[in-house]
Amino acid sequence: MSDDHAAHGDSHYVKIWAYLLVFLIISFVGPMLEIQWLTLVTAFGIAGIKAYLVVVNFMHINAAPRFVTYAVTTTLVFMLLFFAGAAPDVMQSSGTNWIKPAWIEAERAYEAGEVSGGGHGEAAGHGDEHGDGHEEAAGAHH
Amino acid sequence: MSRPIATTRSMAGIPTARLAVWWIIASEIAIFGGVLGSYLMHRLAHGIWADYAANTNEWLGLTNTFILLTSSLAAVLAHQAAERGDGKRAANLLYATCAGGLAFLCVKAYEWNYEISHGMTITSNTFWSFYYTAAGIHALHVIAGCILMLFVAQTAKRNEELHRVEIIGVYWHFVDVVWIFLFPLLYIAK
Amino acid sequence: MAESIPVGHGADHADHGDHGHHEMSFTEKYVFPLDHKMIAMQYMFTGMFMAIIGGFFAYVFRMQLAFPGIEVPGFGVVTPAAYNSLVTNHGTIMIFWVAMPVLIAAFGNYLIPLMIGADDMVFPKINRLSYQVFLVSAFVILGAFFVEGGAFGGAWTAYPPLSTKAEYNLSGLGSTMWITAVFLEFVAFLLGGINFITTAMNSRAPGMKMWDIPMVVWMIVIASILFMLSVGPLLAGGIMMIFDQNLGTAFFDPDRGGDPILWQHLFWFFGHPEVYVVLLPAVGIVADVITTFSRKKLFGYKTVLYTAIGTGVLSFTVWAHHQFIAGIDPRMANVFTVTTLLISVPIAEMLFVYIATLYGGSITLTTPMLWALAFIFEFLIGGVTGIFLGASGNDIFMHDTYFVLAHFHYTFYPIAIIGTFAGFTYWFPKMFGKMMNEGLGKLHFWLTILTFNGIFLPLFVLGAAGQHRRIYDFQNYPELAQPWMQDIRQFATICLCVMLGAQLIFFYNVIKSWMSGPASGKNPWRANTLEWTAASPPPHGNWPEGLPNVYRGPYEYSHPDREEDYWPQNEPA
Amino acid sequence: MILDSLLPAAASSYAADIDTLFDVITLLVGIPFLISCYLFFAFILRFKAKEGHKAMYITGTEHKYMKWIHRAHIPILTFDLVIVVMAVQVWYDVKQDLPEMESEVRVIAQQWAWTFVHPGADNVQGTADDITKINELHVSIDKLYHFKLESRDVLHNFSVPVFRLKQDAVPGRVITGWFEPVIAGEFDIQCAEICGIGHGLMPARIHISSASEHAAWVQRESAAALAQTHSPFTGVGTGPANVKPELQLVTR
Repeated sequence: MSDDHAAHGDSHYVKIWAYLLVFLIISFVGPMLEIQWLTLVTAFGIAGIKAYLVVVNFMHINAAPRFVTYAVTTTLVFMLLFFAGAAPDVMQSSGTNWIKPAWIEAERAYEAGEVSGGGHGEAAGHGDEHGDGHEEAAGAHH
Repeated sequence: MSRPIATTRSMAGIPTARLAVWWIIASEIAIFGGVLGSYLMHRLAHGIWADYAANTNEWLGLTNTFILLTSSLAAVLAHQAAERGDGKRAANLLYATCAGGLAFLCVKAYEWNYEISHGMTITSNTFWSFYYTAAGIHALHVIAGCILMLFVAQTAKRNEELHRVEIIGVYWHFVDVVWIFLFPLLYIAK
Repeated sequence: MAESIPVGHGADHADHGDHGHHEMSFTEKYVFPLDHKMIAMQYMFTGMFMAIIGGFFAYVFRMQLAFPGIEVPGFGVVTPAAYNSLVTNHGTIMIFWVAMPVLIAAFGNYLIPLMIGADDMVFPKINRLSYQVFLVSAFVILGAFFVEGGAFGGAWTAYPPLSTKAEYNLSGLGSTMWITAVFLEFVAFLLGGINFITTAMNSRAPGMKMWDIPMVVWMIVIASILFMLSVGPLLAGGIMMIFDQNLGTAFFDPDRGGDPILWQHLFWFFGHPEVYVVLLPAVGIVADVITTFSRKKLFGYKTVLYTAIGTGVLSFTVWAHHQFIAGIDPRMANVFTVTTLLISVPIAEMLFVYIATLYGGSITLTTPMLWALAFIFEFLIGGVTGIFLGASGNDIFMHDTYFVLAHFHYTFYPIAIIGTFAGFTYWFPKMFGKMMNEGLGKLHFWLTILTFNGIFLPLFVLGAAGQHRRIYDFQNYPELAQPWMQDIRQFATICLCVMLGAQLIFFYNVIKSWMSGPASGKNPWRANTLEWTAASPPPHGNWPEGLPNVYRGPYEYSHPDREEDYWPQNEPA
Repeated sequence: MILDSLLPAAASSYAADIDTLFDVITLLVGIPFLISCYLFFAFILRFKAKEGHKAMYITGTEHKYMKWIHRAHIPILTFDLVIVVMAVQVWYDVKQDLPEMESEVRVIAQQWAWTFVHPGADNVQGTADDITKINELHVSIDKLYHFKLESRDVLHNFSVPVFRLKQDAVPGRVITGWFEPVIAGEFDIQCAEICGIGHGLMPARIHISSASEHAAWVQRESAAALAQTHSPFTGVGTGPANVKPELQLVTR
């Protein structure tokens, strides 16, 4: 079953693992700067890099026939397609000739600082806080 | 009962079990894609979800990511050992991987226990519903992987069916990859 | 056969030569078999049993529609709740417990190893597990009829919030059982699908290249791939729905921050490819049958294959045409109209290719051939009426009317019933070693086809008149209670009763032929593909004397260099 | 065309467009369908097996045969294009475009009844003289209405076959649409999305009357509404999802 990857010694995998840990630290530290675009880049960009490292080095996708890569990418593309098709309805709170009043109201209340998700408030739809928010879990109270 | 000849053929140029595990992974991508896609739609729609997400403990998330990455290393080293025909070492490394999975589940259990006892339950709101559902489906995969791995380790110890070490490894790495995406989605992005 | 020389696996063969001779107990052989053929039979007969149940449901609610309020013989008075659960479970059962198990699982299990020259599936135990999970799911969906509140009655699409809240659907346990059953069924087919794909990809006989695979195997494999790649979101949605029903989450509850439209997307992202998942195996069966009985090579083997793949890929891009007026953003409808109408191109090409295959043939109208030809004709009707619904502007009016209902019965009926009969009558000699009675077969065919058209052609008219689906008594709507409409409903119902009765002929024919039909021999149809070189019925291991090798494609009929009009795949040049 | 006799009366301004689209599609799919059927049956009859006669050997890759399949795509694609253009045009007019309104009705679906809130004599929604009717929608001929569609519990579908109009009512959403009646009469409103055991028991009627008759009806009913003190909503449905304040937020 083995081909090129058998040539690697154990040290190769330890090295990859070390890379992964470095990336993990970066993605963890990134958000602490509290810059939103940087958070997105570090969190998701690095997740992509880590996934790539694992898929290529640990799962040896390159050693499998090409169609395996195609099958996996096709699935990913279909998932993007699903997202693209469903998001205009599910992700939006209003669109052409329709609105979701509860979502709009919840968003307005949030923007206005009337509610926050620091505790474990009721559903976003109601936007009404339960009131017994917990200090330990707060962190996001304005 | 003897195995059918069909299992020994590999016209597609890849051992059957490895081919099968890749197809399983493809369909699993669709399952997680469905959950995470739905989660992402809500996440991007509601500003308040960033606040909810702030309640998750990123230190525990970090620990768990570390545990899974390390267990993946053990799994790939087990594969290497199996490749060299060293079933004993492969089995031991698989046990180590399993221990990683178990540690992961323990951390998860502690974390959930803390959150639930502080009123953040699956019914609190849609964010927490997604949080528990996505992580729960993932945890089920971890459990299934651990159980399968124990069986594989049993046979590998006797230097039998060593090709299975790689198969369970590929599956385990996939579980790892899913967590790599769950980690920023549930813990980091705020 | 002398040409069946095991090459390259001689050593294996010596090791595993004891396949057919292993003594097995009754349970080992019939209850928990590992043999792909026996698992196929289990799927086949479970599917047929479920078809009888689904047919009975259809009979009950059609009787209610034709003669509102009567006590239906064999059932009793149909209440609105009973009507809804019958309609819901008729749809669910016919698609997930009849079309899928029979077309993919039964034919896939039976044909793939035989047609590619393997002795079994690559994962016999997973195969067995797949059937067992499927059987459990069948018990769960039928069991829902016996729990408090009755079976789920929110349509086979199970749109929330109706499906998620017991206070709305009044059958809390029933709806949980429904989604659980569907979930288990999908798990069963994921397990089966892995088997079909890997077996066909990896275990082909030596010499069988990509283009030598019989079309039905290709189609089942493509269908399995479509299934595996599309079902994920719905599995996720199923978990979410079970949580919504039982744990009190609010994924689909708009009052608490969820969104009911999300389920529709999760469902139809799977639901539309699902149509092609069941269509493709039927198309494959038809390809094999019409080539055999017109003694012609398939007109453009690769064309059929590419159109199937094209249809499969396109089918992932069209799902929201089921939701045009369901509250999705109207702008999206334009995109989905374009992709939907694009699908007509590969499907039309496929049907043209089949019609072209008949050209210049030497056609014998045996029972399987009649079924296959009927498939082409009826599916053509189903296809063209789909254009009416894919065109968003027209769908505003046609959506959820009987026009839709008639349209998808003109697709699903050819697929699930006609396709199955074509395949079953064609491979019956292989399955049981006996020939079926042609006279009874043709009688059954004509009765079924004529009554089928008698049921659904008039329903197009009712649909165009604005009659909506899932309404248990049209007398409440003055415009739908006109006498001519009621006459049409009664005509359709009578046709249905005749059709259901005609199936008795089929079952009689099967049992009688099985018991006392003339022996068929190995290759009664003088067909090319590998399964016809095995004994009828094939023993465990399929070719105990050695697995065949392959030298050419499956459709070399009437080759000019040969005296005989067929050329088996395993015959050396 | 003769097919129009199958369809119900065309009572809205865009019903005729949808009917035309229906006819065009019938024609454009009918022609290829009939040709295919002709070839299909002709081939079956022409090439029946004869003793001592061998079938042709055609692989389907030969250009002289394959070109017929390829050429068939030109009309199919053209027909598809025509259908898409017409369908999108009709769709845009009915669903995307929102012409200037002359009056507005609110349509509220619930298990298992329709509530129609008509504006009173002031032609403004949300005032005390609103006329709330159950299972009765009263509109005037030649007047452009907007409707705001809401649901209180599960999915419903506001379907008026004579208008060729259909739209799901989705809980949590307010969906706006429009119609303009063009003929007077009394017609069915159906619920076209399964909504529970009473799905078949949700018939409502639409009353289309001339402008003067409708004005008289509005005068009469809104006076009666003003005479009553309670708000339009009390007494309408006590389902689990009681009227939420958000539902009042119907303007964008």
